[in-house]
Amino acid sequence: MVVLLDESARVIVQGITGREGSFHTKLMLEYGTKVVAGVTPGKGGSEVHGVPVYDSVEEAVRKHPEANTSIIFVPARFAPDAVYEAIDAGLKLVVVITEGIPVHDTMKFVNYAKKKGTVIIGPNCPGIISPGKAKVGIMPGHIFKPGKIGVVSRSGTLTYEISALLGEQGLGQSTVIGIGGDPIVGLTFTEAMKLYEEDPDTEALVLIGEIGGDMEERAAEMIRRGEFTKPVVAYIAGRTAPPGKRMGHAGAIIMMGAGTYESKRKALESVGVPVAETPFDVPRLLREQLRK
Amino acid sequence: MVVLLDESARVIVQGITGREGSFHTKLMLEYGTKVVAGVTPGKGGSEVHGVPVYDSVEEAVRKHPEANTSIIFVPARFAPDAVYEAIDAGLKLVVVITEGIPVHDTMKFVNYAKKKGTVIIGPNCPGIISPGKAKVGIMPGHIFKPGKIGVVSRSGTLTYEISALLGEQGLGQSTVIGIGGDPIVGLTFTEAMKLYEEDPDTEALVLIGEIGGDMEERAAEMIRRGEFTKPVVAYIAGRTAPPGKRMGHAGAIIMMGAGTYESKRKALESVGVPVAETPFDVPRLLREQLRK
Amino acid sequence: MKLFEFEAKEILAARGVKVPPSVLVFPGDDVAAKIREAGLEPPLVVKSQVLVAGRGKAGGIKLVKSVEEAVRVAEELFRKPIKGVLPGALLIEKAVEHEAELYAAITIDRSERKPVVLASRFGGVDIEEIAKEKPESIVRLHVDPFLGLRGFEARRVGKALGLSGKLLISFASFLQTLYSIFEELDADLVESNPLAVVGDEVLPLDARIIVDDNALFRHKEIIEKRRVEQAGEYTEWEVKARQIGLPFVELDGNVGIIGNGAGLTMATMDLVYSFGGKPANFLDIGGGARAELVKKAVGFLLDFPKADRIFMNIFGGITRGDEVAKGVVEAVKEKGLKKPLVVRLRGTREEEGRRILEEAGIHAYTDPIEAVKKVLSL
Amino acid sequence: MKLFEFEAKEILAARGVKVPPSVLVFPGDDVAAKIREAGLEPPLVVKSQVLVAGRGKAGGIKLVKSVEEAVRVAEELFRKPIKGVLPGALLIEKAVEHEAELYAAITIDRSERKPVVLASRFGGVDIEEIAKEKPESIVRLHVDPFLGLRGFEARRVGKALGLSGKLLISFASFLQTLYSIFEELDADLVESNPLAVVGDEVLPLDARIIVDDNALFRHKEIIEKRRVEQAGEYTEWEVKARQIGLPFVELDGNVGIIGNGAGLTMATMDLVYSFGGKPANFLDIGGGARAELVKKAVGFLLDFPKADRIFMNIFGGITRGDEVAKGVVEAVKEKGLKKPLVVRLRGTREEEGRRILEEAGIHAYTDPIEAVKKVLSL
Repeated sequence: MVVLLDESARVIVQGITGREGSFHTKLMLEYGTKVVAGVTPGKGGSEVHGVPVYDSVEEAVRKHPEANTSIIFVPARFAPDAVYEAIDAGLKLVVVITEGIPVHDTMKFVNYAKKKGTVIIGPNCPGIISPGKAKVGIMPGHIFKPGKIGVVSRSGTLTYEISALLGEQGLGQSTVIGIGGDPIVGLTFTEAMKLYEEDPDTEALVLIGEIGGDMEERAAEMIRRGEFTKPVVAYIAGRTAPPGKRMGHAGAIIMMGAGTYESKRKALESVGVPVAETPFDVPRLLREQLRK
Repeated sequence: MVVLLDESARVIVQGITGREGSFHTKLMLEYGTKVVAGVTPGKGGSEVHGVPVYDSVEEAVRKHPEANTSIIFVPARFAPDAVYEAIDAGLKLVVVITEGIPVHDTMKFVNYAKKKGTVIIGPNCPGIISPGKAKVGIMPGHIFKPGKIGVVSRSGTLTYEISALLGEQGLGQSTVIGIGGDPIVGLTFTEAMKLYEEDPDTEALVLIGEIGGDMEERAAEMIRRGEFTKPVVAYIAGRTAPPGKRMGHAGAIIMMGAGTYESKRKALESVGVPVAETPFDVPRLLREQLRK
Repeated sequence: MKLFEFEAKEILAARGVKVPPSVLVFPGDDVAAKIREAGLEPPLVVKSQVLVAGRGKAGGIKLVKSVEEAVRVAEELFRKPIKGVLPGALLIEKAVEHEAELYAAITIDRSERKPVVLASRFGGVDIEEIAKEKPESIVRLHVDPFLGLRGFEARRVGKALGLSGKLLISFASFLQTLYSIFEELDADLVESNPLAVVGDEVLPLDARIIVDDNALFRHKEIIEKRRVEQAGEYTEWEVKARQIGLPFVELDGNVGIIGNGAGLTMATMDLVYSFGGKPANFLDIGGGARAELVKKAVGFLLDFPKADRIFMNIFGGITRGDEVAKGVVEAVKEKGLKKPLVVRLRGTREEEGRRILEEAGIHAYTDPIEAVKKVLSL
Repeated sequence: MKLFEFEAKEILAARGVKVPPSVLVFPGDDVAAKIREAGLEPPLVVKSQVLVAGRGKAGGIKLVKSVEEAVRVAEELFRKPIKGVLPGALLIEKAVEHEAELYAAITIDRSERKPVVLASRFGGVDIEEIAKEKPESIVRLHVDPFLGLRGFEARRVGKALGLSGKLLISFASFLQTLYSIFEELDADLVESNPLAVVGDEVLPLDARIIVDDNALFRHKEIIEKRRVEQAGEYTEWEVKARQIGLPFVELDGNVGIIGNGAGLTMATMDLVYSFGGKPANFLDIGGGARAELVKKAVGFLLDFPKADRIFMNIFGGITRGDEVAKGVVEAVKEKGLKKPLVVRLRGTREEEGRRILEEAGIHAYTDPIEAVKKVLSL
């Protein structure tokens, strides 16, 4: 077993006829992911890379009742609607790649998904990959190697960087989740950790955090309460970012005094989680943890 | 047992310091209703007719944990908030006297109440009375006599008129509910009928309808399905109201061809419910039904 | 509050909906000049701006082939009452060629207690007939009032009508605009019928909005913006009644009716009718009326020429019999007993009220049947 | 997008909130005349309209006792940069006597994924200090985003602050207005600090609104209405970067930084720092950047005087190495290699990128540690 995603995923691509949607459908198919249908309202009846396109998720699910997962490439203004559509159609995992969704919209659909029992990954995220099994996302598949390390990350490129380093040193991955860089995301560190804790195929976890918010502090708290028991190594980006300045996306604003680098590092180290100085120290620290 | 209301009611009056709220608190107390607390935001600490006043329902319930019912006299602009407050404080019966609440607001709080398991009576209604037991409303108490007849009505004054006639002819009432004249009400005919069906102290039911909407048609449908089995007599006001004209309140607009006098009368008569020509024929028809 | 067609279309246009090019003309306007200024080329449609149903069938909408004809028809329509009401303005609109006529509306489903979208492929004709004859052709979709009408739901309605491609998107986006108006304006009804199909797009040929009167305090801008006064919705005496705050509806008969509570007032009309009389009006003094209001209402009916007699039916709950009686006596004192007045009085402070009336020489009945027989015998 | 104090107060006033009487003055205005026209009597407060935090402590707010003093202070403040930025306007406001200073804000709780109301009886000073020292004095209330902040919830917050009577109602109604702004404007933050208590009412002495940049497409009116340009928020080079669409933040060091993705770019800054260097900026070319954007970014840093060297760190996922390399080569061709440039390149089309760079005489590292050591040794 792996976390959230394995060979049983049957995927609907929402926004499949767009540039990004079509391109990544091809890459997902090449990786071996079972993409069963695409949706673009008003373009029902066409095909993209051999995948049939429908006007609605409802219709796609009716024709492909095995569908259980959705990935969304719909532009920001229409993406919230696409998320509601996927939830109401009964899909249990929805990966939202779209960047630039207003945070009030995200807040609402994430609350709605929770009520309906759907897991949202993202928005503004690279997606999820269980190397060798399936990829529902936009990450370059070849970087990732199958193995026993879970990776959960707030940053896209750092995920690639660190996963590549891990792979080169023989530390393949069970499931890698880029949870997204927006202030509100569907799946948080602690929610992902609950899943990794239960996953027999994950032996240890790499947490890739950022300044801002308090997800890292909450992860530490979860470890303190004994609810996550596997070895963890963390890296937190933004140590040298000045407070109060926007670092490219809203996920990195420091507000109300919480979420500083120091606060996160202290919280994690106090529960025995080593925090890497640079991304390049992660594999070494992880080996040390695994040796214990 | 009686429907929804008996001696165990412990009532909070929301808007108790207003003219109407204070006046009817006095009348309810005189009738024997156990009014345990009043609420008017900003006037906590005072007293009205010996009833302590609080700033919030939450506080009132904390001080009087036996409270289970609320009656709302708050002006229309603030009444929806008062309803949410009562629901969130865990009260199970909320009677909304207030007239003039925007129907979109009512639609929302009625849906919310349903989710939370609170029964709303009203808005724009005279309330509920179980003669001789308790009165949570603004109806003149002396008109009603204890007995075995249930009365459920969309009209205030017609309720008084018909209940008085019934009482004079020895047909006392178990519980009389004025469900309110607005297009959307918290408790409909069929919902009330479900309660009367289960109530061993109700032998027969008087339905007082009006043109507009399809509550009377739905009541007939319920009888057809065998879900209401007690004798019923109906009166429907508005036989001579011209279609498309507003008859005083929105509850009497005829829309989309549904809800005419003829449609309602036909539906009820087709399931054996006699429809009185005038309110004054109701007692006679009811006696005939009871004799069968 | 019902909005005029031109007001509804202005609201749609402000939200980015394309509507047919048009110009609004008032009595006394140079119609030909207005049409030219607006750059409108015939054929045109001249539409009486009244708020009564069935305007088209009653001759309030005319297709014209030239500006001259438009001028002639405009003059005619300004003088033509539609179901008793004269228009305060006419909307002159470009006649648009179109392939089909749909129906689309958002209203409130009272039973489900939710907003409902209603749509049909057979717009343009009497939708109520269609609803009766082919109920399956009306698509209904209920909306969660806390979520609003989501895009995929609007598209689901369009699909159910058999639309596809760009037309599907255009229709769905139009429905969402209707819904946003429904929600933002606290509407009882937002409707377009017919909603034309022109190529890949929908275009509202007519539009209706009814705003919940109880919510008008949140929408003062609608009242402030109104350019056409009461005209177009109410008869002369209804306008007078509204000006003094009385909920009065004019009817065809001769028996003036006053009651307390809408239900009892309607029942009183029904009672008159079932004994062979015809009500001249509906007038509800509501719950808890004071003498001042009663005086106003009785005085109004004493003046109202269609009523040759008055039947007043009061069952006091929160309304007090003495207050009612005082109001009646004052009205009669001021206006004189110009026409027969029969009062039936019961309920709270019944005896005091009866005494006040009798002192002024007015008999008050207890039994409504006796009272109605009396009023019809006069 | 951060709104200026005066913009935030205009928004509050438009929703019926009482704010202190004031006048906005621009450079070159006759300040004394403006104060007189507005009918403002001293004492007054002159406030620099900049969008940096801690404006008061940095000397951007001055109390004055006369119009003459106001004129003098205004001249001074127009020339005084606050944390590096000059104001585009000053707000001159009536100084209001008050009994207490509260704190009130609505923002988003990322962890709970819900709106949260924050309030305190100890406004006016640094609320972050209060939050640390007396966390129990901060009242928090989470709001259901589908229901909004209901009146009784707002009053619950007021009660928790110890308010009662009319002041409780005034505070609660103010909170609901803040929430309606939060919701309607898609705000990240709506705040008043201090929120003064004057008799039975609250009065916002300061106000802040931050609108979600991603939602600006829904709020074009905010941008259209803006009377004070970029000034007041960004440094000279940040303004330049924004004009050409680069997400650039100026910092204090000398090492120019370019990365792809915010996380990797921050990590690159951290790497420079941990090897003893100091970043001159943050510049993220994002995911999937094309050659054109890369050229723009590299060209910008070549011009940016604070950067005496450039460290570019790229790990290509959807970003392609060849596109990056082409952009770098074009920028260098256009601007000349005015300062040392070290590139680290990995990921998609790494080899092609490396070849293009080498052909142009630029060495591309694989190992970031080696690269950072190199750039700091120059």
